[in-house]
Amino acid sequence: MSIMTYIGAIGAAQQEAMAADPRVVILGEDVEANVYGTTGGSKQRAQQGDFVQQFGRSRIRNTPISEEAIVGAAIGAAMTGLRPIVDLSYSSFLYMAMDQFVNQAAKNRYMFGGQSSIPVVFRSAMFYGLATGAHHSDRPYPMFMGVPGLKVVAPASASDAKGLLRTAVDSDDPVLIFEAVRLWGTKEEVEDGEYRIPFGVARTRRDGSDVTVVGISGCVPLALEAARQMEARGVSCEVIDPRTLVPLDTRAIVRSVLKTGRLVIAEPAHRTCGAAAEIAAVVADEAHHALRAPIKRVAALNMQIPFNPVLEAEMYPTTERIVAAIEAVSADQLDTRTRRAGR
Amino acid sequence: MSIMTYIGAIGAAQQEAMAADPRVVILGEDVEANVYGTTGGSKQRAQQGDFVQQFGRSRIRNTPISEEAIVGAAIGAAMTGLRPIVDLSYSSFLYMAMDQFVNQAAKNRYMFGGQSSIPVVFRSAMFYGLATGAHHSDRPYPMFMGVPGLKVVAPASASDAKGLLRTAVDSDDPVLIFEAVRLWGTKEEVEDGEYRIPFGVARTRRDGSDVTVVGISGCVPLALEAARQMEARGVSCEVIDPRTLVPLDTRAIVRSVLKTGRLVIAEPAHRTCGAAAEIAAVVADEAHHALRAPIKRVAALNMQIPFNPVLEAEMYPTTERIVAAIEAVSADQLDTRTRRAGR
Amino acid sequence: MTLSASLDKDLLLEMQRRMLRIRLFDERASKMVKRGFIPGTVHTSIGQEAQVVGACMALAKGDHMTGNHRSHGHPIGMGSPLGPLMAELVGKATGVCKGKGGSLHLADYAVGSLGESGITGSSIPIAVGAGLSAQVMNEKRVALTFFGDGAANQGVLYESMNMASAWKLPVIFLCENNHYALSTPAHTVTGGRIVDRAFGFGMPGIRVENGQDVLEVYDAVAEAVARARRGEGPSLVEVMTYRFREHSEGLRINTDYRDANEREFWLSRDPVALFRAMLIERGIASAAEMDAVEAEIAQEVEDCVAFATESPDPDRSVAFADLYSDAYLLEDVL
Amino acid sequence: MTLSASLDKDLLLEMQRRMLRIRLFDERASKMVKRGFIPGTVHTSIGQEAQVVGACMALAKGDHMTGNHRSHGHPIGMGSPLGPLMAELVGKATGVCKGKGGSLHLADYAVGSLGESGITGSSIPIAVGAGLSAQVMNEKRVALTFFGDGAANQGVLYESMNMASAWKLPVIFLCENNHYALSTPAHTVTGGRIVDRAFGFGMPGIRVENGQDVLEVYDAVAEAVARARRGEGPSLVEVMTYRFREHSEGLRINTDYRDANEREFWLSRDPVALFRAMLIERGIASAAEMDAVEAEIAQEVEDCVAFATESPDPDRSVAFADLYSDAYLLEDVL
Ligand SMILES: Cc1ncc(C[n+]2csc(CCOP(=O)(O)OP(=O)(O)O)c2C)c(N)n1
Ligand SMILES: Cc1ncc(C[n+]2csc(CCOP(=O)(O)OP(=O)(O)O)c2C)c(N)n1
Ligand SMILES: [Mg+2]
Ligand SMILES: [Mg+2]
Repeated sequence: MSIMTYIGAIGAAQQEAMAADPRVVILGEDVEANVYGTTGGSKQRAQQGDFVQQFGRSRIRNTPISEEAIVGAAIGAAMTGLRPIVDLSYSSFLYMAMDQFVNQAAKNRYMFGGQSSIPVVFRSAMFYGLATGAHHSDRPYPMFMGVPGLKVVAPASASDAKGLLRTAVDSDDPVLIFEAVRLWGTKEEVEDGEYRIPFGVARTRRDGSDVTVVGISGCVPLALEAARQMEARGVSCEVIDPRTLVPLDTRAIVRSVLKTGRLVIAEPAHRTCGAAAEIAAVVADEAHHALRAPIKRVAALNMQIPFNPVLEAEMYPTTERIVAAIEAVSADQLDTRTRRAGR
Repeated sequence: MSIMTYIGAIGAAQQEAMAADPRVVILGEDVEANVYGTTGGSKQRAQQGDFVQQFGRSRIRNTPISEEAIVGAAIGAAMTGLRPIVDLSYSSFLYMAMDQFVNQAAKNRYMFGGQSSIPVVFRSAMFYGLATGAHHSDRPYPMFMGVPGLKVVAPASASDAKGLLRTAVDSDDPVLIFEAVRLWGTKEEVEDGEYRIPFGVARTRRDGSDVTVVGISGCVPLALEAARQMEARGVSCEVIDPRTLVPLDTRAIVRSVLKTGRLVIAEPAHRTCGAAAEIAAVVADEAHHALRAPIKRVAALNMQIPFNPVLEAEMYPTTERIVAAIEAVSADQLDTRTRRAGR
Repeated sequence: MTLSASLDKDLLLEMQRRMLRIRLFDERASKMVKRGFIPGTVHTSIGQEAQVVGACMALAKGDHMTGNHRSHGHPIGMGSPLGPLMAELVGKATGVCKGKGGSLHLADYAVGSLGESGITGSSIPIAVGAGLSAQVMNEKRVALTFFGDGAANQGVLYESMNMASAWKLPVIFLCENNHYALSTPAHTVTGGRIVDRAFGFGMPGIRVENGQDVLEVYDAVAEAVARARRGEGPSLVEVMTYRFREHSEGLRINTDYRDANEREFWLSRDPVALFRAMLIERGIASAAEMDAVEAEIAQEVEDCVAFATESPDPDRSVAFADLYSDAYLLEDVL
Repeated sequence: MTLSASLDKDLLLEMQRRMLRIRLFDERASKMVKRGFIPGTVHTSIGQEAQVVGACMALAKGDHMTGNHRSHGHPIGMGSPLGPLMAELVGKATGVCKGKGGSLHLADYAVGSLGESGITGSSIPIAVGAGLSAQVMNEKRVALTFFGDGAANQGVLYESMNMASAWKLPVIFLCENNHYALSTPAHTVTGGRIVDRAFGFGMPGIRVENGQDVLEVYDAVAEAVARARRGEGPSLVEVMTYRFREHSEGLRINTDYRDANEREFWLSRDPVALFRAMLIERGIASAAEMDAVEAEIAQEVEDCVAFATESPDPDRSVAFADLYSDAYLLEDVL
């Protein structure tokens, strides 16, 4: 075990995958110069040279700024023998290649009756909360959740980032990984060797009995902090990180809500039709009889993203907003506890 | 009043808008030859010649097959004085222009501090259930609901189609209209003159007291039929068509659920992160205390669309599936009624 | 330079066979749409057989091809057997895509056909990817992608051409210029000439003016293929041709978008008839031999229709397979 | 032919003023990023002033312009006052976009600046739309769009060029070829030459080899503008230039992607210094006059920083305005 940053873990997983399988290649804008920090750079890796030195220019390729062709070519290469990892840098750039994601990556295996295999990983990072303005701050993963045929991953910690990326590279289906730049610097104990984390298995970050809090991506640390604060006030929160959004571990979430009877979901995407909507809908169906309070969503407000950092901060979920939501669903609970404490 | 088809109503609204305002232009592939039937063609309009004859080639333009540039140019034209209606034919082609929709149409007014006005209408039609295969059958409106700055409209009848389209042309914001080809031939009494239907106001298609059934687009007729069938079995369904998805008349839906205590939502999009998820999430929050049964979604299964028509039919909501959902949420009700009837 | 000069009789007859297969298959498909045996619609390649077959036969085993909505000719040109193709159009379990693709989404990986695309332009970068994997894996194969004059205005083509050029990938961009995109004449929506776009992207552009002559097409494409196989990078080949029928079967629109004289001129240049005459004239085959070939293909098409008709419908479970490589998602999906 | 020959002294001095504004504004912005006064980052146009100003000044009042992430020069080149621009970079209420756009999304409709775009290539078709409205509304205005050598590989450019060409729209496609897209040398990711792409799309392509000379840029663009205004359609102008600083301020990457000799060559060709020398040499202005101009602009930049610094932060309510033209959605939005 060693302590690693989230971004370091991604670099490590990429290096391991490249070393393990000559069919793995990395394509992306400015990957040769390691501009985004995952194709060389960490001290350990630097000793061995950056990825270009280690693996050569045939396998580490700077692309033209042509997202549609990059994504399409990666799909085509995957269909004919390679296992590409595509670094699309900002998640906001995925729109440029939407047709390729939806009509080729997601559909080819199905509509060709299983003839295609499409082992390709698309990495991108959500740069929200960094004063990059409306064109660079999107968190569009819900759009892709609604496209059957794609797998969608949103790691919230270093060890998950490493293990899920390796599973993604192993997958014979297209996987989109949404990283949170806010988390790139966060650290965690990470296994030293190669390991995989299965898709579709949520990680319970904290056990609790009163309220289930589902946190997604950058909202996981906020949810944990909110849970800590609420514990002091006598409300026990169970914090669940689904880790993969497609497949989504609805069983783990439903099981938790059956126990707690209350649900708050926090995510960085816009509220409308987000992952939180999906989770709320599943629970409102499958755990209706256990629900003892309204389901609350804490998501980005349905506005565009202002540049001014103070205004921008108001758009995204905060610990305070999550706390407020937990308070709202556990008001009775809070009352009881307070009363009990008062006695 | 006259009886009109849904597609005829769209043609009529386009003609009225073109005649009323010289800034209105129609852009799209094959609009000159009226390939999709809304730029000429109906008997009445044919007497006056098709749109090219009436309005000239400057205002009715065949475009190259360049969706990204078409959408972008329409946005730019709207920002500088025109009020374009863009005919994108199949909704499945919208992905080609995703960046323009999200980064230009939706964001420009906001991020330029209100300097831009973007009065442009994007029409497209959902060709599902017609054996057109996986590339032509998409119903991607939920993706656009999650993009603040866009307005999203899904008319389910002729009179709504006409009135909502006129409101869309009047709007100074980008509006996406999703038509259902399945409904193109359906008829309704339509006012003869010009009229507008406000956005954000749901239409209650049928009053009821036991179950609220929200139907979207092509699912509205199915919901009405399901309601008829259930009436015979003693369950009274209120059928609501939101008509516009952004803005969404959540108040009308919540109000109805406060009365009925039960909710079924039927829509043609894929289930995950669809409009039904959003509506379910809103109701699970705002009407929790009134809910007497799980919320049920009836949506397209989370599969890609097979070509074989028998297989394809299984993917989309049907009257039977809506009936089954209503049965599931009103089981107690059904029991009571049956028992009462038995007595 | 004219590589076709060295083609032996077998190959020349095979060219005619494949053109005939396309012609008769599509004629039959058209009728079956009309009679409701084929759900939806189809886009025929009738009139464009030389352009399709000349290009496909310039490829070798192991090469890859992607296509578009005018979709039956491409796999047939690659040598795909007709039965599973026709069964696919009908939506049967024995279809080349198990009845899940349909006319617009034929694919036959056994012959290098990676898939037709209903979205114009969308399959172009897929071919670039096939070229990329060939280069990285050091395999000598090439990839060819078919697209129309209409699709030539989609940006992804130029992204693809640029990438293939910058990386010297073994890709052939083949534009089927049949003068129209649906009802829209190419010259009304195209700035400049498509072939001339090659130069600015650093690759040769070759225009085959007589795209009704299968050998002219073959020669142009074969040269591009040879170049690609030598590692010298991609080429753009624009083939001038004409579709004899309407854009799609059953489409009822005013047909006055086409000029009558133009139409007549091109109809007089039927690639199948022209090649038959040429083979006979050059003494390569007798009229009787050609008649025999035609009878043989007519029988193949009869057989493929019978195969499609007699094949079972796909089982319900088929609809729920092949979305992902693993099955664990299935219950979430339903 | 050289339209610049007829420019009077006032205009020539105004050119230098605008170049100086860009230079000093961007130098100042760079420092402010470093000190944390400007949130996020900025992309400077230092070294590219001639290319920006030569192009903008070839436009007339009423014309439109769209730009990209290298975003301050474009509105400054169009004549936008500095105060609201700097206030925008800082995120103030007095910013040209009320503090909601930031550096990447400057727009000043008063001077025809329709908006910069953080997404490369994304604002190109917007300019085509401005050309379209001019044509439909029969107005004599033109639209110019700036994009880099990197963005020149985005498909939307070719869709846009084709559409503008087919419809003969008054649009100028201006490629700022500064030899790099971030760390990526243009020649490694570009097939052929960008300027040569014009021909295949049916429009003139003009390459300004010495993009450090504001008059050369002006002449090339003025000719394209005249052509567009005559109704003869679009042009592509590729200007060869160089960015003197890193891709964006604060970006810490290995800089060895640039050749040292190349860098030195270009640094010696500072457009601001060159134009000053030329004006003095040709006797158009004295050194003292030029010093005065420089002092004037230095003061303007001081003032704009003061303006930005003293301006209030936007009120919270500002964040919730301008999403839609009507307010009725607001409660759904929150
Ligand atoms: C992205 C996209 N836009 C539009 C269409 C609708 N469409 C299908 S075929 C076609 C015309 C294509 O013309 P061309 O590329 O010349 O091919 P041809 O039909 O002439 O063989 C159009 C507009 C589509 N399928 N995909
Ligand atoms: C669609 C998209 N892809 C990638 C980026 C990231 N990016 C921003 S600027 C840039 C380089 C642009 O190079 P160029 O067009 O030559 O402009 P320059 O920076 O040299 O002025 C890149 C890759 C982006 N902003 N948008
Ligand atoms: Mg064509
Ligand atoms: Mg550049």
